[in-house]
Amino acid sequence: MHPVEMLFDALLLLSMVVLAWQGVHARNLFRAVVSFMMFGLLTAVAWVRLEAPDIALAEAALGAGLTGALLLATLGRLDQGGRATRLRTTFMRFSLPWMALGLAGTTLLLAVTLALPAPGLDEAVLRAMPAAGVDSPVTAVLLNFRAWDTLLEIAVMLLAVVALWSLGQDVLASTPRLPAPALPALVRLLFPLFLLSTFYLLWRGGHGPGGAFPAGALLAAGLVLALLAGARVPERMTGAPLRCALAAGLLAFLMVAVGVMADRGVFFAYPPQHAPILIAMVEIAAGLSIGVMLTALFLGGEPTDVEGGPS
Amino acid sequence: MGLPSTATLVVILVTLPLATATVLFASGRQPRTLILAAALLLACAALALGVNVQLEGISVHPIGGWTAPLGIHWQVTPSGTVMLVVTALVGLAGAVYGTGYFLHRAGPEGRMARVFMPLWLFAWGGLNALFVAADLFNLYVALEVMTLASVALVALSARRLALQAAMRYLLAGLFGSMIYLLGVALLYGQYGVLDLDALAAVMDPQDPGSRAGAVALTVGLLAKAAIFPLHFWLPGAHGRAEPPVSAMLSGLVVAAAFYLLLRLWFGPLAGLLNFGVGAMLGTLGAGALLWGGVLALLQRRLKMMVAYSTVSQFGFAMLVFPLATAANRDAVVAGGTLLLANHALAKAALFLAAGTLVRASASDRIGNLVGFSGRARWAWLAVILASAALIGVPPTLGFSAKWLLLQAAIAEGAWVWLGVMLGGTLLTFAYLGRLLERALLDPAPEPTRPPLLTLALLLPALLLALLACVLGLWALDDDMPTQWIPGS
Amino acid sequence: MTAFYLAGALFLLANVVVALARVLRGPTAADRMLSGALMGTTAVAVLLLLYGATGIEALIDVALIFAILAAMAVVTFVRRTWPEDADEDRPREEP
Amino acid sequence: MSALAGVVLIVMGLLFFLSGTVGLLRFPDVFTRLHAISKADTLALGLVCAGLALHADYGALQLKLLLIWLLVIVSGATCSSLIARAALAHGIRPWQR
Amino acid sequence: MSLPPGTLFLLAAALLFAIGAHGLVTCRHLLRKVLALNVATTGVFLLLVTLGRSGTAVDPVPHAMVLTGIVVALSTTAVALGLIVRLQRQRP
Repeated sequence: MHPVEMLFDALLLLSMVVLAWQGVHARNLFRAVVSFMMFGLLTAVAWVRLEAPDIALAEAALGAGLTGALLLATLGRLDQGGRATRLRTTFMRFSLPWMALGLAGTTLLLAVTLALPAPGLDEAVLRAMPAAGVDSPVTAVLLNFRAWDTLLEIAVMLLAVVALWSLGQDVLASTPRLPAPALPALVRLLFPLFLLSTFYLLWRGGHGPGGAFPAGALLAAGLVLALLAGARVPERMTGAPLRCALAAGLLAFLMVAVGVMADRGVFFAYPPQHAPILIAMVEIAAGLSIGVMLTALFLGGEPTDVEGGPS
Repeated sequence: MGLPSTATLVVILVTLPLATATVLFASGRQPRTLILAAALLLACAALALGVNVQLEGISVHPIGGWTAPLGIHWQVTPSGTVMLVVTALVGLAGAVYGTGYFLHRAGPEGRMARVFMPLWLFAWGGLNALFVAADLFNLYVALEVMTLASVALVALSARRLALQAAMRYLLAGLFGSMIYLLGVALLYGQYGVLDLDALAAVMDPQDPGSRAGAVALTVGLLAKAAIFPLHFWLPGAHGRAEPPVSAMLSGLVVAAAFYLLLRLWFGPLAGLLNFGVGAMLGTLGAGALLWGGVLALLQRRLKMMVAYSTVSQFGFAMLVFPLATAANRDAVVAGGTLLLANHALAKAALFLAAGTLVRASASDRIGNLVGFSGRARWAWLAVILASAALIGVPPTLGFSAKWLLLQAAIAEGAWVWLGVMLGGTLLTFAYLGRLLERALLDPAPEPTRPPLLTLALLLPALLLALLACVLGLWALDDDMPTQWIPGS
Repeated sequence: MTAFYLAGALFLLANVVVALARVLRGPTAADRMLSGALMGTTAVAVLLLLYGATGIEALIDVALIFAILAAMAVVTFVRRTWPEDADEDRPREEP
Repeated sequence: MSALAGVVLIVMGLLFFLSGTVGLLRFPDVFTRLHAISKADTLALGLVCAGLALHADYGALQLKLLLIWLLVIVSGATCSSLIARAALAHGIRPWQR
Repeated sequence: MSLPPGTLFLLAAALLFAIGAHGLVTCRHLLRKVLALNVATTGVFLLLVTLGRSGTAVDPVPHAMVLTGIVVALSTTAVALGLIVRLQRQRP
């Protein structure tokens, strides 16, 4: 390894650790959130250094876009009176013993992980790639070899939306007082780009890094930006159409998973000649649905201006 | 005409709840017939699967046709199938109870009615996916589905205490998932496989990764199963949730995490289970048994008492680890699984009956409960039967389970654990007896306008409690499966 | 050439680490947010230089995503966090 | 030749990044710091993009680099205006000598 | 420079995990707890991917696992943040 590379990694990881500590313990809550967002940015660079561009894409789209927006919006929604939300707990006072425990744990963990041989499954993946229906190994693992994990994960995301909506309606501070004349112009300019790059990433997913998650995250970022610029969810879109869009990804995934049983009677066994097209369909449906679901997660509750919807 | 194949039944069991939940959410309506039909179909599928397993034994179903170690497998085991059947019974009972408990109301209760069923089905789907999974990472995702759905169910009433309990539960659950995932990472770094059977084949207790991974997996699951001293989140979450929610959480969700402990320690990690590990896990169990039992004895509120009883009962279940040896492994696993099944049925019955009694009495203080009169007497009957099953009076399922463990303890000469078991049973008897005594001999006067107790509020609890009592006869049968969890 | 790109990336990283002092010092929330924006722009440049060093084309896509999302944090901050937020450098919680 | 020009451009870009950081740390208030960030860094990124474009060997890549730069210009300008307005609305007075 | 490859990343992963776990236990503010949890999860992800790289070639399976994990973590974080906001609004 090149010494400059080594130095770069060392500095990168050091700043990540410092930012992580700041993100947890900074005196000022806003500072903690900003530090955590920067930590997310650097994490994306770390994925690049680890030769994991797929994760870097997802982390960039989520970390730089949605996670930060979610945290900052939460900060804005929290009561500013200075009263903090806390849990009553007994053993939290003594920070020092926990610190010692943490250091011991770190050393132990490092010692163990350094000794691991890490055989991995790369050869098995390589052998199965010709039958996978896509060229990108990560997409093949996500949407073919381990597609059941991905399906459940989309279920987790939809479940998160249901869970948030079950808490009540959205609590957006809906009308910011500050005028921001440049913002709508920016959004008008950027929104087509968001759509374009969403589809670009979806298309890329078949052969290289890309795919449903980063694409969905980018779409969501575009939608959130539009909401922040003052756009409202159009009234004819809320209610049933919105719910259907949210549910579409999981339903499409389930239908494909069960539908392919017509071929060989095995759950999720794509028929080889149709595998590419089926995977592409699942990818597009999942990507768009993930975009809508992430936007719903940002909203934090069912959009309020619904008629005939929730009472 | 024969039953559908095992593979088909598994697909139905894991996809139908998710699909129904999604459709319910998308439509925004709660058609009662659709819900009950889906629940009934799931229950039938689980029962049919039980029959199949009795005939065929353990079977493996690769998903997508990809073989291990690359692909994910479903594995149908007797242990998992018992849990699937119990889940289906409790799930069906909860769905029926839920239609009676929520559906006529408007206002905030109407909101609860709208989201209860989708969340319930998501949790059900997560549970089913977990009981057939045989892959470390797949188990992680299934655990997350289950946990997130449970948290949302706890927060259902949106009251402050419920929200606080849900938050605590979410943090504990996520902490558990995170540590579990660390264990997955360590084991993957050591062996490069995720499939449980493949892992069992290559597992070597001497490797550093195997030990550290086992510790991490266990700590994560202990937090999720609320084993003492990581039980702090449970009483609030279970005591403050709505009754059908508490029934599922106490009966199934905690049990699922514990089932996973069994599945791992008697599956891939079996080589690591030596005397020291067993004693440590057993000591935690003994602590839980005492702590939960004593606190249950001290509670004044009915549902909090039942919640602490859950802490105590899972302490009892932890005793399977010190009792297991190479010779009695299958009997002990059978005992542990039956204990979980008994607890699921009895505790769900207890929580459902408690919900009915609290509604009838308009108070959840034990001292203010209505007596054995009117329609409330059916709820009391369910409480009595469920208590018998929890204590382990013959011929309940609880008795069969405890009997298996007792035999193992006597054969091993493990007198300490035997003493702990007897002490725990006495404590159970004490706090349940106190409930029955206070309420039956010294009841509060009936409220002037008692609310209507419909069949939906009475029957599910009664049937579950009856099942817990009757199934003990089946469990003493001789043609029980020999191997409950595939070992190494 | 690889070494040149790597050295450039290292330089930028060191540069941004120094700029972190502004996050710590504040004094207003806007100042902290500014160094966040600097971090975003710098990350784009770092990724471009890493692309130069490694030739992995997906890095350009990562950089592109960063560039598209560059405005995201600041917009959320101005529209959601700051309108009501106290901006002085004082702890927002009771000690 | 173009390789050398690319190196020169990138080095210039790095120096402008440095000047941006110096400005962020040394300037007296939010508004002046905004100048440092938005002007120096946008220019710096443009120089880096240009340098890499000289090294790149095909068109799509150069197009992407141009797009990145344009995006940073647009969002940088908007963000500066947003932050400046917000700071003014919060009663932060511009620094005066 | 004779460190085995990935040492730095493994060290960072262990430290992040420890910082997160420590923060989760000691912090009192709920938002900080959520941030700490995310930091610890990132540590685990880093560990997974680093271990996937130490073999002969880049192993895509941990990449897929981490992608799944990131989405799951984001979903749970969103629910946690929603709960925190509700809790604070319910304050008497």
